[in-house]
Amino acid sequence: MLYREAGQFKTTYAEDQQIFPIRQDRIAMALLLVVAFVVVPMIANQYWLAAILTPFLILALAALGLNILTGYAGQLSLGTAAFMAVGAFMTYNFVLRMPWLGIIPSLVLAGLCAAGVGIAFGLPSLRIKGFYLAVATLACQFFVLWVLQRVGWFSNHSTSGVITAQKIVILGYEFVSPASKYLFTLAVVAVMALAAKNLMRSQTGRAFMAVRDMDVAASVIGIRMMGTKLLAFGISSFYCGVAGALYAFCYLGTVEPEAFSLDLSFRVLFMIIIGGVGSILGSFLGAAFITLLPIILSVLSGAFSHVTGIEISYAVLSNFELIVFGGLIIFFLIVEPQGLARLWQITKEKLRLWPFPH
Amino acid sequence: MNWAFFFEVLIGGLLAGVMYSLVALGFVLIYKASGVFNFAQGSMVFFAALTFVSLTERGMNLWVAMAVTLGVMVVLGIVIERVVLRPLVNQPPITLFMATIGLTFVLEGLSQIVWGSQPHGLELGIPDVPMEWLSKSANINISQFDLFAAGVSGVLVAVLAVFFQKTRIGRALRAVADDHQAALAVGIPLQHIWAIVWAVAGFVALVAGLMWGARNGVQYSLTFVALKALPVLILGGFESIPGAILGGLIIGASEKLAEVYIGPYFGGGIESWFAYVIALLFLLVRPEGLFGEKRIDRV
Amino acid sequence: MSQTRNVGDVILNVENVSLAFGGVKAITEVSFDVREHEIRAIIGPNGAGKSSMLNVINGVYHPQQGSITFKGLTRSDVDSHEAAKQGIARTFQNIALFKGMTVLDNIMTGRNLKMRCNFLQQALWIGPARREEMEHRRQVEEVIDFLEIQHIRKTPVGRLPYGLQKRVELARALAAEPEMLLLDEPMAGMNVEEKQDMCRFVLDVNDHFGTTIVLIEHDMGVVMDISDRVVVLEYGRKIADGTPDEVRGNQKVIDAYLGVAH
Amino acid sequence: MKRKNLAITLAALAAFVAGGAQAQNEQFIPANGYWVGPYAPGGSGFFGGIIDYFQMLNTRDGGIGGVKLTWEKCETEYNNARGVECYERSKKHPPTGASVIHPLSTGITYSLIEKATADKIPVISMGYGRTDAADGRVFPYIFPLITTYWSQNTAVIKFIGRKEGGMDKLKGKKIVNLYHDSAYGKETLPVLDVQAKKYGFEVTHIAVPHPGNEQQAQWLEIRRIKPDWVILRGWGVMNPTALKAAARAGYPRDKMVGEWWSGAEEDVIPAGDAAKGYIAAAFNLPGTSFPAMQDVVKYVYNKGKGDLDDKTRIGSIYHTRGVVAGIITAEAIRDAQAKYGKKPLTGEQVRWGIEHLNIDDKRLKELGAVGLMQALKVSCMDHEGGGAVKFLQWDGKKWNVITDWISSDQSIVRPMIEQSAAQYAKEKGITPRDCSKES
Repeated sequence: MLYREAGQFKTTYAEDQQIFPIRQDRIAMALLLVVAFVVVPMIANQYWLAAILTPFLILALAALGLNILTGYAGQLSLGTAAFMAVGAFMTYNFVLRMPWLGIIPSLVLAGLCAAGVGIAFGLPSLRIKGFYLAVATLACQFFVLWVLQRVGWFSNHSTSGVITAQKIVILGYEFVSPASKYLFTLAVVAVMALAAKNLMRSQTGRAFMAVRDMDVAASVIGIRMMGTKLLAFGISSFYCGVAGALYAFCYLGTVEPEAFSLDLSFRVLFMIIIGGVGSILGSFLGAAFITLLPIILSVLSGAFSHVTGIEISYAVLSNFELIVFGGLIIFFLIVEPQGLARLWQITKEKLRLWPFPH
Repeated sequence: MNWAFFFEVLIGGLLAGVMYSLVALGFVLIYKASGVFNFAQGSMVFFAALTFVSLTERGMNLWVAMAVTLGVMVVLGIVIERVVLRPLVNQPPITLFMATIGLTFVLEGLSQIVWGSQPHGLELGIPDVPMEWLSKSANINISQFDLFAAGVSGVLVAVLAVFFQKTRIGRALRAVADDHQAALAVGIPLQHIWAIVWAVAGFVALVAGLMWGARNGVQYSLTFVALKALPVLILGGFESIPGAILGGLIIGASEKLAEVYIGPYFGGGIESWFAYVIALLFLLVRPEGLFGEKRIDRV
Repeated sequence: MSQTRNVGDVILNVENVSLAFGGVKAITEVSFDVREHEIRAIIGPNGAGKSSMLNVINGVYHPQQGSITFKGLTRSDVDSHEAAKQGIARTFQNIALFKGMTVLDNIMTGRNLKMRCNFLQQALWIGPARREEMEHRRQVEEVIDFLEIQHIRKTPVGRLPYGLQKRVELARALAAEPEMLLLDEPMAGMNVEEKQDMCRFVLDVNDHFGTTIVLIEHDMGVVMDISDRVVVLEYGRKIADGTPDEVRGNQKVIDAYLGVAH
Repeated sequence: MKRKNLAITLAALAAFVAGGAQAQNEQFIPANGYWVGPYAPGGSGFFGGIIDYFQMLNTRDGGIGGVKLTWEKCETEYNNARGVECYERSKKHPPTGASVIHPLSTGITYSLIEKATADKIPVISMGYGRTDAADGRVFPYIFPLITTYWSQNTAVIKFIGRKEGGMDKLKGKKIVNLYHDSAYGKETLPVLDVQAKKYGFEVTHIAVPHPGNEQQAQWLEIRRIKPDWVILRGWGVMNPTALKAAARAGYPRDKMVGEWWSGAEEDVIPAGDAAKGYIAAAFNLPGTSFPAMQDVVKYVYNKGKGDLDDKTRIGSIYHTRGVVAGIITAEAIRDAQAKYGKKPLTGEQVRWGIEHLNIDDKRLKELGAVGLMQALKVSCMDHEGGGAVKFLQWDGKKWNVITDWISSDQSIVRPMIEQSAAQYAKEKGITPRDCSKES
């Protein structure tokens, strides 16, 4: 009964076109932000901040980037990690070579570099579709990592090609503690998620979806195929690039190019499929599912053998976690093929009508 | 230019390409019949090879082990159809793709729980050493095993061709590939077809697993051979068996020639992406792949 | 129906167009013209090349031969979004709506050419982008009112019945404020009532906005009722061209089409 | 139903986050390793060794100085992100947190360098990780113990020189460095170039892209070069594939020298006969004849408690490597107890213990580890301590030792380490410690 929009009348288009047209949603969102920005840093311990929440947010940002490309514009890509790598290595280089620039401009510039790479590798999308395109983006994945490894400049000629992220400093304040890094990540992610939401509900987003749903019709109403697809690649790669930079600067600290392997590309893809293709919320839900589930499983299995006292070989246990993880993926797909975000939406719709189902 | 060496690279590349084709075939079969891009093909190769080698190590006769493994793969195909695919029928391709990724985790976990994670050697009785007379007469090194693998692939393709052309099930499979609705209309239960196709793909996985396993040993890394098949797939087309073979040959040969003749100028290791770039460039010219049919968008 | 509208000069001239797919000829040396504000029908049996003709006019297909002159601008090869820019909008035989989007969003896409803000402004949702969005929303609402689809505004188009989808598609085309509207079988698969509604909308559009309309339709009654002039195609060739009455009397047409089809 | 599951999950998480109430007289050492995936044989073998040794100490001696050793496994999947998660999860474990970490992955080691230094938890990267961390002035908490990649590499060249009949005979020889195209693989490129210049041999670096299951092109190139020796710097499936490919290219296996991550049973068994004659470096020897290993069998496996599922792996290279890691860890704790008292120690205290490790031949004998490992002396300046390797040859069934301990050439390695560490210090704004002031 609490979740009702009855009595909320929209008198202007502006009101109707808000991000959250329903008041309860607005309140919930505001609460969520307060919790994320204020409560969490106060109560969460280091483990949660540094090992769970920060990587969750970063991967959610990467998933958001991929979702813009795959979910909204319909272009399947397996090069996410490569774009992330470009972001990470270029941020490192901007901070290293132009220290006067400051971290935020460095992030933006690195994101733009990633966008450039994304646009270059997006060119084939004009002729190739579907899984063919996905496999073609693998060329990007492998080529970019190869270049980062081969060209010493990117890693400042470190012998092994490994870079160590510099400290994040803004106006003299050093982001060193897990809480501060978490807050920095959260701020970046929140701003970029908002921007993505705005973008996806305006003309650009509609053009993306039009290209995704029916490219001929989109072209007939005047949407440029090339411009739209490349813009999608550019924006998506920008998001991934920034996510990659955060991955290096706020999470791992020291990274080698292999940290951005194909494996990571796949993980980000899992996130959007599980979370919901073409949904901003889905990117976050999916990231939570894919990053948290293995950890929860491993904690649970640890607790299980602790509580029951049954001694199972750890190798068996680890493999069993894999099976459960894979099984849950299949289970959720069967329950709701369109992802967790859709599941959430259905729940909300039911809630709206409750207790009168029709 | 040293022509003997050139030919050695070329022939070696072509034969390596055959090994890629073997893996690609499994993908093609399933994609053709059910439109599913089966990410789990690599784990199926691993699972099949590991089951086979573990059985032989426990003293089972080679042929019996092969039959038992085949049986296991058939059961696996049926179970996959029943548990994973049937509930997801008519879902978009990306959902099915994701489901096969889930399947990958299950298969990898399962095979290692059952058989452990230790690597195994696998001897099929064909020596993997250069043929002496050829080395001596022409200074070209060609491994007997590679020729054997090429022969096996040839036989496999022939068997598949006969299966598709001459048997009732095979014709049904082709009908499904062409048009799901049409197939239903002829009265062939789609579920059976899918189960059969997955079982056949399991058989192909077993063959690929034996070849690759004999070459590099049977261990988890067998799952990575799938990566080698992907450029072959884009080049040859996801739906074409001849495409998978020819694509494999082209990728194998060009990749080796590039690594040997161009690689050194770039610090080597270009093999990791070269095949993909070839496939990509090719697609730009012919988006439908080698044997794919040109589609006209009708509106 | 009144036929006294103010028909103007030639706005579209199709000259000697031929189109083939591989070896199959879809259109062979077809020429005709369309005048401003008129309703022009293209008819013919299945496979006569009608849809292909529309696809040539708005640049989806590129003819091997011949030229298209629209508003004095001659072109033999044009991209469909260029055609859209010049003021040509259309609907499709098999509905080509954006399935994943709501009715409102579908229609809003129709206005994409009128929008000026870049994606950065949109991402920030700052003044101009927001104002622009509201302004276009207002205009889209007018189209929605015009076509009487207010109640389904927020519904994803995939959930709508066929007839309504057709209407939404028309709305999307209208949102672009086109000078010429190409309608590919707008009434196919509709019941009598829906057809009547659609007829009314087509005539209203023509009347209200002065939009030139090129229409493919199988229902001869409708065609004869609402169109000013009719082109008849058979096997990709033009076999007749004239007012409904002229065409109706043409022996070739009777042989080829009317006699067979009915 | 769902809610109930959720409740259970939350309860487990809460219990885990808060940390269970456990006996306090324990020394906690996390076992963050890998038991699944392509590198599972290495992870399960190594951690099996460490855990077996700890278990043995607990059973035989009641722990160290009366303090029981405890551990908890965490699956890293050899993946940096999971490794960091495991690290963060384990670092606050009661009673004194993670007292020392063995990441068993170069990538994870890199990711932990700054975090562990900030958290004051020592990282032992025994035979892997960041080579220049051997300069303890810049990396106080990182210990690439026993031998680094660079040290090993100089020993390999020494071995080749010895085989050729003297270092001067290396002049004009051709050596191919076949390496895994990753941070790990690339680590030895500079040190090989320096030696090539010094000894006058010709070195060609050939990269094998990950995962390395297809090496035809590389071996064709090797066939063209016709090198006198091939150094194999592989990992995982790349090793057996290289051996097989060598056989196919007709290259003699006894001219191939592998590094220690290319020299376990798991690397040669899959290659079958192709591996016969292959030589590999080792800083720990396989076998169960050493008294320390005998104790592991006697007090652990014979009581049905061993960590390895597959008992045939007892005494394999990875297993004894883990036992060596266990010995070093235990000795460091023992040393630290001598200074700080017989109680659970913090990471900071254990760090002191590691930095003052001095396992001489006498101590090796007491430990029952003579021949299993080399003598080791760590200092503030030198976080490596040993530097020597032995060479093993595979006869198709087992590894046979074919050399004595061959020491590294520190005159080459040390300056490079110091230079590289100094660059890192400069980049990160670290002021190196003054070792004369350390105690």
